[in-house]
Amino acid sequence: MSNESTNTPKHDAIEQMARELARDCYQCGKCSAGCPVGERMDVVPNRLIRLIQLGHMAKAAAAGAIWECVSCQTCTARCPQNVDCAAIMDALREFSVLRGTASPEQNRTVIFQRAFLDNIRRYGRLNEVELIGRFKTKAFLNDLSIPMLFKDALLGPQMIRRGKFHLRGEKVRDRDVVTRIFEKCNQ
Amino acid sequence: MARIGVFICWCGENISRHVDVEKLAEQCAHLPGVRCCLTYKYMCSEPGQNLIREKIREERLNGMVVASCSPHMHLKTFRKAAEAEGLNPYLVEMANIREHCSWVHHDVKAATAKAADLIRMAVAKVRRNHALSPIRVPLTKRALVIGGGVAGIQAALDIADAGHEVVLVEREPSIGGKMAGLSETFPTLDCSQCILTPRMVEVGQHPNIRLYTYSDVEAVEGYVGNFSVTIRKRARYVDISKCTGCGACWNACPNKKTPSEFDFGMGKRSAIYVPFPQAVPARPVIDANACTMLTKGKCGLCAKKCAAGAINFKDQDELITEKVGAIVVATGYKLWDIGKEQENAKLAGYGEYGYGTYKDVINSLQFERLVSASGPTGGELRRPSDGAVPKTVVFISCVGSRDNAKGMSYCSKICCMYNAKHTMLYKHKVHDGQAHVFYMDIRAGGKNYDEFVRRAIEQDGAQYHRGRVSKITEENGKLIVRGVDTLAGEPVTIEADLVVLATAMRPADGVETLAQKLNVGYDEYGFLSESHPKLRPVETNAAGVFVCGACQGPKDIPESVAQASAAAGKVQVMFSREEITREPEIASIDERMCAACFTCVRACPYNAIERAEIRDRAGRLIKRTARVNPGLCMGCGTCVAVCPSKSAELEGFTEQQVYAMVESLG
Amino acid sequence: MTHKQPHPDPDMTTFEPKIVAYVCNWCTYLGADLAGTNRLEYPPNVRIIRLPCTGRIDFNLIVKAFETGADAVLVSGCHPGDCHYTSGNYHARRRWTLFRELLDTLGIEMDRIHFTWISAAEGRKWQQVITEITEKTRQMGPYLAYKRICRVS
Amino acid sequence: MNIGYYPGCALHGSSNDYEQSVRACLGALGVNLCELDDWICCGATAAHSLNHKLAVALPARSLAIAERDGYDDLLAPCPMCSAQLIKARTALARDRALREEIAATVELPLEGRTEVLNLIQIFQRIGLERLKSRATRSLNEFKPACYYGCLLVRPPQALRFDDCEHPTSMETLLSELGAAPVEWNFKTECCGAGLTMCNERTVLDLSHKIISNAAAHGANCIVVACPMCHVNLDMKQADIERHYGIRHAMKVYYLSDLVGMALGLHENELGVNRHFVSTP
Ligand SMILES: Cc1cc2nc3c(=O)[nH]c(=O)nc-3n(C[C@H](O)[C@H](O)[C@H](O)COP(=O)(O)OP(=O)(O)OC[C@H]3O[C@@H](n4cnc5c(N)ncnc54)[C@H](O)[C@@H]3O)c2cc1C
Ligand SMILES: Cc1cc2nc3c(=O)[nH]c(=O)nc-3n(C[C@H](O)[C@H](O)[C@H](O)COP(=O)(O)OP(=O)(O)OC[C@H]3O[C@@H](n4cnc5c(N)ncnc54)[C@H](O)[C@@H]3O)c2cc1C
Ligand code: SF4
Ligand code: SF4
Ligand code: SF4
Ligand code: SF4
Ligand code: SF4
Ligand code: SF4
Ligand code: SF4
Ligand code: SF4
Repeated sequence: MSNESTNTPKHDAIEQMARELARDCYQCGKCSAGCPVGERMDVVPNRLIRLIQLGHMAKAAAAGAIWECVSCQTCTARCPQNVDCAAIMDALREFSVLRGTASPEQNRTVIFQRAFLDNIRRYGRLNEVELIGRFKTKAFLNDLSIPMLFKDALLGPQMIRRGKFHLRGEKVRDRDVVTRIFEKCNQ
Repeated sequence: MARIGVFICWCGENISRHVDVEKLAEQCAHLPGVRCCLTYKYMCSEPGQNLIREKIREERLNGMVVASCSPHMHLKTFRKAAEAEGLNPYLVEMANIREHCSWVHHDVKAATAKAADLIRMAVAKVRRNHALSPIRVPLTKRALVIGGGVAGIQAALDIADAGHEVVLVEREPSIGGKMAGLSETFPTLDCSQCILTPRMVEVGQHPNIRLYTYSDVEAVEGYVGNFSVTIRKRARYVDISKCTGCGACWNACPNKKTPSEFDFGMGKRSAIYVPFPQAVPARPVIDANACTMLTKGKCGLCAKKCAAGAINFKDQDELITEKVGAIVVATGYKLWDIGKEQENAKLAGYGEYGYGTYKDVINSLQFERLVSASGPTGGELRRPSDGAVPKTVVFISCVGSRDNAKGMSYCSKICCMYNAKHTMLYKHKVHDGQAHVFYMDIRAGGKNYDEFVRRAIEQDGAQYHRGRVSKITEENGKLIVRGVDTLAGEPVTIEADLVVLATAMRPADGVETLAQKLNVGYDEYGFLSESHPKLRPVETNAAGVFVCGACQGPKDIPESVAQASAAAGKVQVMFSREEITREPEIASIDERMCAACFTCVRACPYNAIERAEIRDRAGRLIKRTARVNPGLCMGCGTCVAVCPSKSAELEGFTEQQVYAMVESLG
Repeated sequence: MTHKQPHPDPDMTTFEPKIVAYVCNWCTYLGADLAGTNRLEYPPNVRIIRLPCTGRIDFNLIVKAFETGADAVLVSGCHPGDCHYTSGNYHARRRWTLFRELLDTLGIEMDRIHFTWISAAEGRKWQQVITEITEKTRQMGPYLAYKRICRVS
Repeated sequence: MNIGYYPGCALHGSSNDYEQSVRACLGALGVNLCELDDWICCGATAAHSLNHKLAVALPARSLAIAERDGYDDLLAPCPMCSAQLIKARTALARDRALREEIAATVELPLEGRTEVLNLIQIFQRIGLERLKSRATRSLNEFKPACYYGCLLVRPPQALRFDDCEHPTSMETLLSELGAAPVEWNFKTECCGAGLTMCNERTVLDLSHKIISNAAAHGANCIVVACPMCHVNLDMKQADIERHYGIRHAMKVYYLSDLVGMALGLHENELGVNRHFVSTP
């Protein structure tokens, strides 16, 4: 377990954002009631939000539930208090990865998203082959899971047969501007 | 010549500790127009007042300033004293040297200097005061009650029993309101009809009550004590003075397919109908949209059957004017229809609950009808879709209430109670059934209320889940209710046969228009505003207009009735006098100067200014002008501030007076 | 800066600002009463003029106050929605936006005019507001510049 | 009719069968899709999750390009893209300071003028009457379950498209063309969308429930307007069947497939032959 005092400024920013997002929640539970994966969650969304309200960010981020969330926004759409519950889930995942409390398997969602963004930063558009390649290597290095590496390999040939794979991905012409946009947004 | 007396109070040590009163008196004695200036220990005490009266007499004062406490404390006292001595009370001013000076400034020099300024201002003002006399307006001792629900009924009966005439206007064909359709009522579970019907009959028979049903208030003119109200009596096509209520007509009517308003669409009625058997008046009305005689000129059966000859297909709306002195608004509430169609874009409706899509998702007033002995199922609980007896029923609280995202942010206050009631009534009817309630908090504040809810849980086995429901779907004739129990921390899915939504209580349709006619304020939801939530709960800011019942905010029957009696009490207080006196500190307009721009007409918050014409004897128009109606003006002074030609003036705060005060500081 | 001009009083530290407050009878006046009842001390520089409602306040009154030597003016009434006269204070606010420009073009120092809402229950707010305004005005110094405006216009 | 077209990465990647379908179908209706010059990726959920400014800036760049090139309407058939574009547009339209900041970031002037349309909206724009008049074949053999998923309707505050709980726009469209859409309950339940890569079990479970519910309500196919929904319901269907030991064989069409067929196009022209379920 890492302890709270090791928080970096980035942690604090995420925590603060999460608390801000969670502030108006009055614990009605509608988010948990409508969540398509609520049954599989160890800690249901409204409880995660309550933990954040109480300042137990690390505890909330340690829940397996945040990795079950499929970002479907049902919770956000129905919340009577306009709490953006899906965004809170994002924040918890990010927090968990930053703190290193996510298991290698759980890390994957965030690794995937980061690989995705990295991909766009370089090409301006998604290069699927490269993304999957990178993601799989990273995820593999992360959890050394062989099945993961080959799982979709079965689909690969089928996709190629259907003309669904472009081995050479697209790039935008003006890649410099993309790089600058990323730089400006990361300041 | 001004002959002003200045009376400076010590208030024991309250003033004299920080203000050098003697020095102050010396200074003030030399102010222009001041005739005498003296100090006393307790000016408001009897010897103090006597001192003042003595001076008024001796010095023949024509104005006076008391420098003591806040005018909100003792202005009335000193005005009375002056009046007793023959000095016009509006020639008395106060300088607040206690609350605004000695109590807040502890440096004697500075406090004394400020006190001197305050007195100087008051003297400058009082030199320009006018003698005024209270405005007396005559009073019509008749009351109008709008809305004949339980609140309107109670108010009408109280006022009528006190010996005053009452005009009761109800827009439905019968009085009774929502209560007439309820089954049994919390917290005692007595039958709603049994307690209400006798009261309705009393209204119908009371010699002091003139009842207009199927009628609307069209226009309101005049002011407190003297309202003139235009009532539109909608065409009923039945002459109720001839009709005996025999029922031959509605039994004969072939058009029996109209959804009954009284049963919230779950039962049917004929084109000529009484809304429910105990209606008052127990006289039918023809629904002009449903009657084929009126739409296509074919039928006329009812007229043939009517032995009394009461049916009149040529009936027309009728406008009637009634003069009243006071108005009680009791227009009640409606339940929010959360279906797809919403009257305003901000309200999104609740697609997730499938109300209006699934037949077995109903609202709580519909449930009342389904368990009512007089309801469409004769008191047997059968669900709308297939008439089956529901074995699992889910009640959902706070639907549209306490919902900032797409509903009302307020709590509807009564639904926690009737949800508990509904689970009990359900269990009493379906012994092997299971009731579930989804709730966020249980709000059961009131005498015997929480005990009532506990009984529903402990004796009648209602299963309460703390949490909201997210979505309802229908699968094989079952309603799949996806909720949560936040206390257990788990989603809960219930397969229900019937779902009852406790939707938000909202003010009755059209209340805003009515409020505008009456000049009564309302909140963002349309609930009428009382003058003061604690101290003037049944008065409004429009003089002579009172509110009671659920039109002012969500309320149950006991509260509605209590408030109705309170409103009736206020009306009686008003009617206990022969005329109304009002403060004379109101606006007037110099009609010679008025440029007739009517800026003031638009600015006046009380619509107290009217457009008038000045004509010569031959009737030729000389000029137009604005004119203040002294019965309506509340003396806010807005007109004075907006008038570009400086023609408006406010007694007590005239331009001269206010300018003199400012200038005295220079 | 205009208020750096020499002041008749050689010792600037003894400058006592003169503040005129136009307040409504039903909210702010009572708020000030409450400050008194609770013995909340504040600087003695303010002179209250009681009016029925802020709706009564004609903005010539503000100009008038400066003319008679005020260094700052406060206008205070009921909170929006709380007006004793339903909407008088809305009118005051609406007019204020118009007058603001007018006063501005006249060259009146806008930060000498203060607007606030103080209810009958806000004795402490009254104390704070008066203390702040007095302090601020003290720092700004006497409103000598106004005299010049009068001469020019 | 010329209209700005934002394909997005998916339609230029593994969901190019969707692009084929959209192009063929709209082409048959005389709509000329003008692909936005040098558009960039909308950032999808990744940007939304990880970097709020980026989540606005990436779609804003493409919006600015559309504006520069004078498109009043921009079709984005992928709901992920359209949602990102619409959210960015709304945020920009509301807040001038943000608009200026983002314009500087994306290095193009920007007002947030261009309106973004999803696939259903383009058909609505064309008009039911016109569609019907062009149709040469009735869709009466189809009993589709119209599946909207998450991104077409959520969050409703931002998208303002159809009733977010009971959307009916696809049903209206298809029943006009002769199909008999079924009433069912999973129209807006999530299929797992972008989680395919990371949490496969969840995706299989959710998609399985959706297909089962469609079948239980008598559907003989599912209609989608989203590349990700198609991946999960079509490409993954074999996995689902294997995992649950059940045979679904539920065809999954893009909305443009069915409309295209009504217009008389052949399945192969629309790329239906490249789906997984239809060609075992
Ligand atoms: C499901 C349900 C169950 C309930 N059960 C209980 C219970 O068990 N016990 C309890 O104490 N309370 C109960 N209540 C609350 C009760 O219904 C209300 O407290 C009560 O009816 C309020 O009475 P009212 O006269 O103010 O309003 P209403 O009953 O609404 O009466 C208003 C009347 O004014 C008329 N009207 C409206 N506008 C106009 C107009 N412009 N001109 C003329 N007439 C007009 C209407 O037609 C109506 O007749 C329940 C409420 C609900 C929804
Ligand atoms: C902590 C607290 C906070 C509250 N805050 C609020 C609030 O913010 N807002 C609000 O609306 N309400 C509030 N209330 C409720 C409020 O105090 C009561 O509603 C209100 O005071 C009730 O008034 P009353 O006249 O009925 O009773 P009381 O105030 O109790 O007055 C009864 C009077 O009768 C006298 N008396 C008693 N017996 C006899 C006798 N036999 N003979 C002669 N005289 C007798 C008593 O001495 C007393 O003066 C609060 C209550 C509490 C406890
Ligand atoms: S739905 Fe909203 S208010 Fe209710 S528990 Fe979830 S986040 Fe909180
Ligand atoms: S966004 Fe995540 S937490 Fe919210 S309802 Fe969807 S799966 Fe559940
Ligand atoms: S008049 Fe006012 S100040 Fe004077 S003794 Fe009475 S209470 Fe005190
Ligand atoms: S038949 Fe005639 S008398 Fe009898 S209820 Fe009908 S209208 Fe009245
Ligand atoms: S005339 Fe009209 S109300 Fe009378 S019986 Fe015929 S349909 Fe019914
Ligand atoms: S009374 Fe109960 S059910 Fe009704 S709104 Fe209030 S808390 Fe909800
Ligand atoms: S604002 Fe003045 S001039 Fe205009 S109508 Fe009213 S009183 Fe007359
Ligand atoms: S003083 Fe106020 S209420 Fe009276 S007429 Fe003028 S604006 Fe109207």
